[in-house]
Amino acid sequence: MEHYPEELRTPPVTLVCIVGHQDLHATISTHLHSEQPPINTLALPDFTKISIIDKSPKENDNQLPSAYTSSGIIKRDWLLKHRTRVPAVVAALFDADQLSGDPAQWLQVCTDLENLKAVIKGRNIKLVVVVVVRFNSKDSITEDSLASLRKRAEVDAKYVITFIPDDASELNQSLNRLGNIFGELAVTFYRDEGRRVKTRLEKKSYGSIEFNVRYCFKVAIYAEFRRDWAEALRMYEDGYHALREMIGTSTRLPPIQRLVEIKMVAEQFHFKISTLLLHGGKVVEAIKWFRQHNASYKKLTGPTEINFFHWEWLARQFLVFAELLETTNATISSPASTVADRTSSDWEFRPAYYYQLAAQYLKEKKSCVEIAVSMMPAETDESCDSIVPSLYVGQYARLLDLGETSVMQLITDEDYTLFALTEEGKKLGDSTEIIALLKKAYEAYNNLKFQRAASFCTLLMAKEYFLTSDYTNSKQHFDKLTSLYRQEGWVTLLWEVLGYLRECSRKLSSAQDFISYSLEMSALPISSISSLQEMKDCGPAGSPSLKQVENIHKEVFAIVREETLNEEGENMGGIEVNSDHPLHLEIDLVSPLRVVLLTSVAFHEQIVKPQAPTSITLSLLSQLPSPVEIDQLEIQFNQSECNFIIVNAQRRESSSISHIHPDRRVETVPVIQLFTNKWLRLTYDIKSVNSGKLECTYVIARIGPHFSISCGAESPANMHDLPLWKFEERLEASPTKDPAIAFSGMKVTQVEEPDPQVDLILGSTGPALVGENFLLPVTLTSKGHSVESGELKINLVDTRGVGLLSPRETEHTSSSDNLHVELLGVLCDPTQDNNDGIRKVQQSFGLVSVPFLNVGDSWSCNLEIQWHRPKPIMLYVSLGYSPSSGAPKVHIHKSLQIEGKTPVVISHRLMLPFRRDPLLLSRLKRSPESGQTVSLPVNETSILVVNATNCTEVPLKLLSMSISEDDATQKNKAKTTCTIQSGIDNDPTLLVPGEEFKKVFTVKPELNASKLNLGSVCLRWRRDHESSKEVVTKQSLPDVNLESPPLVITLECPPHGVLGEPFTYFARIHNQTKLLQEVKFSLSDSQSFVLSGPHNDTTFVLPLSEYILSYKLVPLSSGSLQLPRVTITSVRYSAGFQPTTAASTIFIFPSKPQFLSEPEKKSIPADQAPQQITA
Amino acid sequence: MIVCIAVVGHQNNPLYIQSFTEADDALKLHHIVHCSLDVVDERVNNPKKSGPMLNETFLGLLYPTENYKVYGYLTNTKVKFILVTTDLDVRDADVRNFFRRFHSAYLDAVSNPFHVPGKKITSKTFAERVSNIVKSVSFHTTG
Amino acid sequence: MAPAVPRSGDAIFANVERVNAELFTLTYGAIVRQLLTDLEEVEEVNKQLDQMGYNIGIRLIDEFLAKSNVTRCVDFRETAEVIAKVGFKMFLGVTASVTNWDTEGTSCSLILDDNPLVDFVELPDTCQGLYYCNILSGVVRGALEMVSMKTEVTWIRDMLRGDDAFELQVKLLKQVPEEYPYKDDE
Amino acid sequence: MVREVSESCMDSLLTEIVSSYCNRFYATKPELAARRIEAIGYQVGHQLTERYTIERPRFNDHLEAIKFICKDFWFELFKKQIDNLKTNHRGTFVLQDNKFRWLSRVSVDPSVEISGAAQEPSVMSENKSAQATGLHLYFPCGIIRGALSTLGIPCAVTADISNLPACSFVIRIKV
Repeated sequence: MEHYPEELRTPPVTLVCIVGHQDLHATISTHLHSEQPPINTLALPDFTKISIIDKSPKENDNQLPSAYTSSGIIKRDWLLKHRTRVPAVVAALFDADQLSGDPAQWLQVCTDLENLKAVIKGRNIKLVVVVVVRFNSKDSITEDSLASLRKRAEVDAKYVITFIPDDASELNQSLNRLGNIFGELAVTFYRDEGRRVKTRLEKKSYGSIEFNVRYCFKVAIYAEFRRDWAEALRMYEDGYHALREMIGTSTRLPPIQRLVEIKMVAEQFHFKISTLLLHGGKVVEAIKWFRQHNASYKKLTGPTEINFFHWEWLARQFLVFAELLETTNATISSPASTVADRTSSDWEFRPAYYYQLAAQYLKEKKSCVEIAVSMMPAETDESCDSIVPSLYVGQYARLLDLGETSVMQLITDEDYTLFALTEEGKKLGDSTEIIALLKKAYEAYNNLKFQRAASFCTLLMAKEYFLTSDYTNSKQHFDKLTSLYRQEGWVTLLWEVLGYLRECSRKLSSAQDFISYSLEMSALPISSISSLQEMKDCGPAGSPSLKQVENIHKEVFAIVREETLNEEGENMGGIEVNSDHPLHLEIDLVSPLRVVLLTSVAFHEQIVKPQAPTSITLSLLSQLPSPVEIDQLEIQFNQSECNFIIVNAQRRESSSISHIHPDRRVETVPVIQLFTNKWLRLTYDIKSVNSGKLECTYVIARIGPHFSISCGAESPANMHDLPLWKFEERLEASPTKDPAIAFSGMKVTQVEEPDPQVDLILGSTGPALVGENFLLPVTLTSKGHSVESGELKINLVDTRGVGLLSPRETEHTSSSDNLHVELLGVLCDPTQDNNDGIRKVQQSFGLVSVPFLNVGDSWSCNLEIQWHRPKPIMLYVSLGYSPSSGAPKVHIHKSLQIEGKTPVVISHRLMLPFRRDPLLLSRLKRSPESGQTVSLPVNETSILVVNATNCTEVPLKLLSMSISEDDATQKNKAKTTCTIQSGIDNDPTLLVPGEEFKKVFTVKPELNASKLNLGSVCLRWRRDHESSKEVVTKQSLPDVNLESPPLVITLECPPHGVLGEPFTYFARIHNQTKLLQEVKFSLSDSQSFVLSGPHNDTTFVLPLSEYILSYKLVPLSSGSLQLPRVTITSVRYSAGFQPTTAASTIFIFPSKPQFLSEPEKKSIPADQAPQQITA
Repeated sequence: MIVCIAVVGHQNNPLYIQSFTEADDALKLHHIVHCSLDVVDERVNNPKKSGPMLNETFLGLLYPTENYKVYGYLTNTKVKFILVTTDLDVRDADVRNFFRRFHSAYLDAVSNPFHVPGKKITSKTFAERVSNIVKSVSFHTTG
Repeated sequence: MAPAVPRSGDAIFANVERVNAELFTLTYGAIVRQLLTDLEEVEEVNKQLDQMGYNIGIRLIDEFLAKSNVTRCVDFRETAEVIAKVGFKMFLGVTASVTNWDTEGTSCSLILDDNPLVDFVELPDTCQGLYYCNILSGVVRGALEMVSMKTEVTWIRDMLRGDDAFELQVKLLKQVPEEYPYKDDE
Repeated sequence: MVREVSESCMDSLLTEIVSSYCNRFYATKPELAARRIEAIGYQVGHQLTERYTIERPRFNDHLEAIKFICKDFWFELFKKQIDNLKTNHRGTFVLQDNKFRWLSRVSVDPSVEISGAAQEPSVMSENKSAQATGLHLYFPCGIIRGALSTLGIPCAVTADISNLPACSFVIRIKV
């Protein structure tokens, strides 16, 4: 819009004029300006200046008779004049003093008024008289003085006002008063003016159609002054249409200039109209109007030599309208309206659309200018220098200098054209402007998320840059486009863009880009579009066709092969690939060049043995239009030892061979050539050295001495997800023949670790025995491998997988004694065990380093394990080593289950003294079967028998058995409660499996405590061979109750009798209490004896004394006989009891025997004759 | 007269595009078709804007260029048909009718077993059929 | 057992369960395309199609005999007629005509003007040499073999290759009536 | 008048696809065979959908599309509609056909085994019919997937035949 003069762009503002009393001007004008609607002020310091608003100067040069200048549609400066020099109202300011008092001054006032009236009369400008008075003297002004003033000024009373500057409130009032009067008068002024012109229109009293138009314009402007938009709009439209009429009819000017003038005027009308419509929110109407405006002028291009003007004009129409749309926020128009009439689509509501077209027409103009200039006569006579814009809008004339006055002389179309063209020449190129417009459009589209339209603008910009050979910018813009076109598969569009990019990179001589773009282009699926007819202006690359594609292909490979091209040799500009400029392209999964070279690599096996050869299939595919020959392929793996090179026999000489690593594996094939969309499949064996992942990373194709493409290897399995052509109808064969590999083949395989060649032997000797340090020999013998940095891992695991601590025990801290099984240590043979580097041993885990072993060597160690409870466990031993230094580790695992058994079972028995039966009340009360928790009589010597049974399969040597007091009891007994004596310590005895060993102890409780702890049996034993160490097995004995028996019976009789010989038999009843005990006793008869003595009776036994029953017995038969049984019943305790049968048996010899005491002793079995030593 | 007709796939990729005009503006037509996709997207993505004709396959006028009018049609299977014509005032009915016929031609083309779903339509029969349809229709409004 | 007269193909077709032909046509088309991508070689595809047809033929014959009341097909000439008029009709809903008998009556042509298999089909240039309908020849061969007629079936004309009709030449190689497996099927 | 062919043509074709793919071409790789059969179904589904949705306003949401599959689409194929449609409203739909035609024929058809055995000796011979049934189902699954993705709804489809002859297809829409 800045093309238009200010006065046209903005709605007109009322102009008033104040004269005299300069000091107040500032205040007044600022006030007026802030009025609503604002009023501009033309301030004249004093009355001498009023001539400025006088008609005269221009009027009279109108008077000057000049046929040509008279005619024109709209005066260039008319509007400006009315906004700056022709006030609607003039206010004359006088000081009150001038009125009253000095007549000279009054006279002055009158003359001033006269002059003023004279000036404004012609224009019927309204007049206001302002009297300025001081606040204090405001009453000094007399009615009649004002009246006389009014008469002088010939204005009615209300237009004579007083103005009081020196009091705030008064000043305000005065200003407002002034403002209102101005406003009122201005409206009337403009109305009258408007009406005046309008009547002429209505009376059709205008000479030519030009006047018609002009009058419409004026009326409209006056209406605008009054803010009567409707009226204004109406008049503008009338004018516009009238103007359109003229095109055919008017003959006033030479055709070109006439057209130019009309367009210029039409432009102004149009601008006014659209502005009014848009500001009135009538967007749809505005657009309809614009469409029609555009339609009615579009065709009027005028003759070719000048038609660039037309295009420029048209472009401006679009640009201005776009700007108007943009400024009126009404652009987001109601959707209803857009859909309602299908004839106008949403697009027409978008400034972007107009910007874009503006650019398009400007481009049009540009090309026209170029043509016109080319046709312009070389020598430009300076005549057109004197040509200037004339008085009228859109007219030009030659300024003839006639001495004192100068004359506007009409010019010929030729002159005009020449002039216009030279003007063009002075202007700077349109390109920048075009690009600016496109940029605007681009941004507008972007905001609407119209990415494609935006891209189109980008394309146009890029092309413009290209034309102005700003290749850097051009390339940069084109580059933005490729991704969209690729992604959406618009091959034709991509083709055009790439074509430009290719040229740009050529111009910028960037080989890298040039080659890449060329390759991509030549690999484009042209076939799918070549069905279309030949297309023109597809950019530098020409129409996409197979031939074209092949040419590009040829050119590229000529360059990389460093051949000299025959005819198109020169057009490949500065692009060269050679030793100074080698070129290396990378192609990955997402690269657009994937179609140029696609490599798929598949191992035939997912898992391979090291050193064992496996097959790898390498498939290459190219979409390039013509066959591509590759000099050599370099296949790279993550394990670089596996890298190898495939050489094309045809191209041996190619220098690229030279820089092959000498010890590289090199395969040669007769020829490596890729045909369009045909897989080239090569299969090779490959050996991996190291275990672990083996992955093919890159395949590098060398073409020509200094060009290579390195292509990320792909797995066939993953290629289904990334088809080469998303949208193209192309048969896509699978990279390998074998469907399985095609479906699941991978470019990576797993290399296992080599088989171990070392024996690991766990020697196991039967079950382990609880308590002993069980030694388990581990032997490893190296066959085939030497063992380096070997490491032995030992692990004890519960057979049921559970840990070695039983859950109950785990809570209290796992001290070794609640650990069932424990790895005590690893005993290595000191002779071999040179390095003792790592040796970690925990309760169930051990780690031992193994010294270096040569092939054939062997090494062994013993695991020392101890069982605390009988339990089967699993022993895992694993050896990790590397066959040679640096080589990856190899692992062997062995495991063995070992049973832990209890070696001996220990049991015991307690017995009372012989033929002496204490009355133990507890025993009576208790039920017989639970007689086990024994109770012992205090101060009586009883007997403890302990037996140990060997329950293993091996003989055990029993070293000793003893009873030790538990440290527990040690504590809680101050003085000994009992003495335990053992028999003679027997020398070690050998127990065969299952055999039982007995030992007898006597126990004599002394103190009367209720309980007695007997301590624990302690057995020292070892396996029956010297090497094995002795083991101590402890087993604590159960506690026994103690009680002092009230009564004790002792039977006394000789050790034996002889048949028929009498002997005496006493039964002593001791009363150990301090009470008198009543005792019943009875004696049962016996067949084997005749006896004399009391049978049964009741008697009293005195405290702490004894009562003796004595009998005389005569044996009647021989052998071991039961003595007559005595039964005692204590009345107090109502407890009867008998001596044990054992106690009351006697042996009767048939006749008196003869023997020594020695054998006699022997003859008695151990259990009946306790070895007894009484303290 | 119809100057260009295009079938555009799910990812806004051209499945078929044919212009019926002297060669030199074929590419321009491709650009026009491509840009028109913006409007289709807009229409479909914010239905409120497209109001009543929400699910209708016929999308109506997409956008006017200086010398063309571009119409759109969106099948239930998200395939777009774009029509570019030089006739500046056209009855919707005629365009609808054209699209209907074009659609059935398209159907038989994609029913060809050798047509891969979502890929370009290369069938010659289709091409012939389309050009026949195009020849047969005329959008000249009778006043 | 009285030799029942063969029922007319139309009658049978009217009574059998039928499905939308589009489904059938498209399915077959999809198979052919898939075979082309999997087997790559056109020749191989022809072979497999024929094989599939054969397998189908040896199964369909039962249904055919059951529904059509054709008890024994001793005479090749008659058999050909039955296939053309009844067989094609009851399965594909179209009839073929039998022509081009050679003198000794061991070879003839089945001619199909209408063939549901090829609706919508247009052979791409890459598939020249493909016998799109090869499954049909297989079916005929298989079916005839089950009624102990060893035949050789070849395509003479193919509309997809621009001919005006589909012509299937059936050549009788040998016939073994003794081995006729379907003695009496009550 | 819509063109028709005998149903046994269709059945034989299906049986044959399965047996040739899992007995002849990919005998040792059922998963490959399955993939191919599914692909065949996919194309059919795609093409049928293009045909059956002509002259029909566009679907607003997934549910509408699924309903179309259950009603019109299914009817075109099987002369019956899906019997039961369930959804978790989070992109998973279960379409149950109480008597799925293609299974009712297939699973009882003994010739599957026969032809299978004829083609190649005793590879994966056991529960062949079960396997054949399974492979048959890849075809309809493919059809459904093809149909939906043609309607712009990418998804995964599986079949469940735990209670024959009913068969339910589970559609999981990819978000």
